[in-house]
Amino acid sequence: MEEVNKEKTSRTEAELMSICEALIFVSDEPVPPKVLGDVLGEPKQKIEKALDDLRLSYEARDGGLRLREIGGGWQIATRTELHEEVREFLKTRPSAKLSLASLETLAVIAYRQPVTVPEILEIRGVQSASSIKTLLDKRLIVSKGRKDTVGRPMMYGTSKDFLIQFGLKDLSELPSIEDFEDLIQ
Amino acid sequence: MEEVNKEKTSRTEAELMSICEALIFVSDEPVPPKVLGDVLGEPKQKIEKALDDLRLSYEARDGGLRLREIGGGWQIATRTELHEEVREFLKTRPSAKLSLASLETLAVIAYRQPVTVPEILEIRGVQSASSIKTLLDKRLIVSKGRKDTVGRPMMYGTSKDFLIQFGLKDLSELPSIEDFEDLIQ
Amino acid sequence: MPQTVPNIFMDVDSEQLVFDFENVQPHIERESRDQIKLTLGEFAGPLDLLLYLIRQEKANIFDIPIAKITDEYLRYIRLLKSMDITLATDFLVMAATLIEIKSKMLLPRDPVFEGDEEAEDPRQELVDQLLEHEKFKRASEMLYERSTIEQATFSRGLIESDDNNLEINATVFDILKAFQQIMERRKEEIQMEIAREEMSLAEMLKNIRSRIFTSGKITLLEIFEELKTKNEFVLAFIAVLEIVRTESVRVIQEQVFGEITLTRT
Repeated sequence: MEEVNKEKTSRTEAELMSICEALIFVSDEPVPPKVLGDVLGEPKQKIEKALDDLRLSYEARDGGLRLREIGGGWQIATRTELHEEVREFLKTRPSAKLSLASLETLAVIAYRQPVTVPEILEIRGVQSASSIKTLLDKRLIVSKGRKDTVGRPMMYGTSKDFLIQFGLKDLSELPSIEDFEDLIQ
Repeated sequence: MEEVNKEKTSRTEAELMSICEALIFVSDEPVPPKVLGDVLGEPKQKIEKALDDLRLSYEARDGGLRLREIGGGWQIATRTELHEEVREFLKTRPSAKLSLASLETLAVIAYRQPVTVPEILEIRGVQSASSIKTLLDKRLIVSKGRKDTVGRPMMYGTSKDFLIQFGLKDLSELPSIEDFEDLIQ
Repeated sequence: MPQTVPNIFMDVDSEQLVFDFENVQPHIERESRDQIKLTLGEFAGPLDLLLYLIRQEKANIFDIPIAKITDEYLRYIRLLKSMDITLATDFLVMAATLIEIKSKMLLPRDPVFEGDEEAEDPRQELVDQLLEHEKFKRASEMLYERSTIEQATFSRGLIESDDNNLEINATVFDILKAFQQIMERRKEEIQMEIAREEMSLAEMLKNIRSRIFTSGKITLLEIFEELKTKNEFVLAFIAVLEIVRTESVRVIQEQVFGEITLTRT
């Protein structure tokens, strides 16, 4: 361990700045200097100096990002001035993404259509009201009239948008359970 | 709307570079220039120029990060030289590699897409069902509809994740399969 | 000098044995005339094995000594079988193909085609297949290298903005899988319900024992008639054996294939 540390302390300040930048970038949370020091086998002062210089270089560059100390750790974040564009961008982004609950609900509707809310509940074993709302909002499903049973519940089926989003010519192109079993064997 | 666009096109190139950097940073997948152009209401050429200059500035800075074009979009990533430290920090091992069989199947799909299971069998001379399942699970391939022949078999092609995981800008970056012919004695 | 032992590890996701084949060649050592030692034997398929054997013989791929290669191939198959390795049917199909080509080569030429210079070589189709396969093998090596390089690159960790976006990307297969998972979940639930209703061995023992001791005797048929599931049959059978073994109950069969009666003594 001693030896490894010795070997690694031959890093230049510029190298250390680069490494710290990369580690902060890949981390999910703000990175405390101590963690960096431990991983890299470098003394605390050297790490702190590198971080401070890195912060200054971010400021001098005046780009879209900044390096900041927060909650005892260091983090790369966007500059506050750009928050409008960032928010706008995140809003428009992945419109075709679905939560797992919505995906399951969509699966039941796709394979069992036309299907009512109580029937979906029975198959999934969970209430699906909010998923159904999401799917209606995203226009992936449409109502298909009411079922002639007690309470005349609404029936749902997939829409044309569903076909388009999932690249299907028609519903017959949905992979069948058998297709999948062929693969599992 | 008109007004907003007009207002926004008064951005300087430096401002545009900053905004693009921030948006690419917050996105969880590579961002196509078109998306940036649409969100910002800027012409494609201006965006592309800004991205290219941004890439150059990353290179000139020679820090821990780089900007690169991959899978049809732009992404900020760590420099490959730092992979040891990053891995140590994240305590990850290189992720499991694909089996030889899966790699071969993937190669056939990449070069012959869209391609069906029987066609893959013919080239590989071996059943590939479990490899195809692995590749689907890893999201490296996606189904591309059914082929209009007997049995309407499912066709497969590579996904965007494939491009990203193999560091390709787009499919045209794959070396031509005929190039490999010369290597055979 | 290529290394002969690859780094083998388990791919947790696919539960497949994976090996790092960089610089590694499948390797068979010939120990004596009739013995071959397999040093490393994962061939991705029969074509790989064939290519390997052709190289081993230093044969020209465009002029394969088919008799010799077929013998080698069959020998390898036998070896694998003797090691209790289950062979994919593809290997056996290839064996059949080789034998067929070999026998075609032995046949005298069809007189109708005599003089026809262009008469099809029985090996041609196989050669084409081998060449095509070889190209894709090279391509997969290229992909392997690319992914290795790519694994040295990391993208940023999750940031706050991602929390507002806990969504997953979906394809038709995700839908299918989601559906399948729901169905499996249901199957499990249904099975659990049935299991709960089913009798335990203790209950079965108690039940049969009390019937014998209250009525003095009972036929096996009477016991089995009331049972619904295979599981209950098994339990009843074990219970009867247990009762006969541990208590004063006799089993009487008056004639061959006749009724069996349990009697309290």
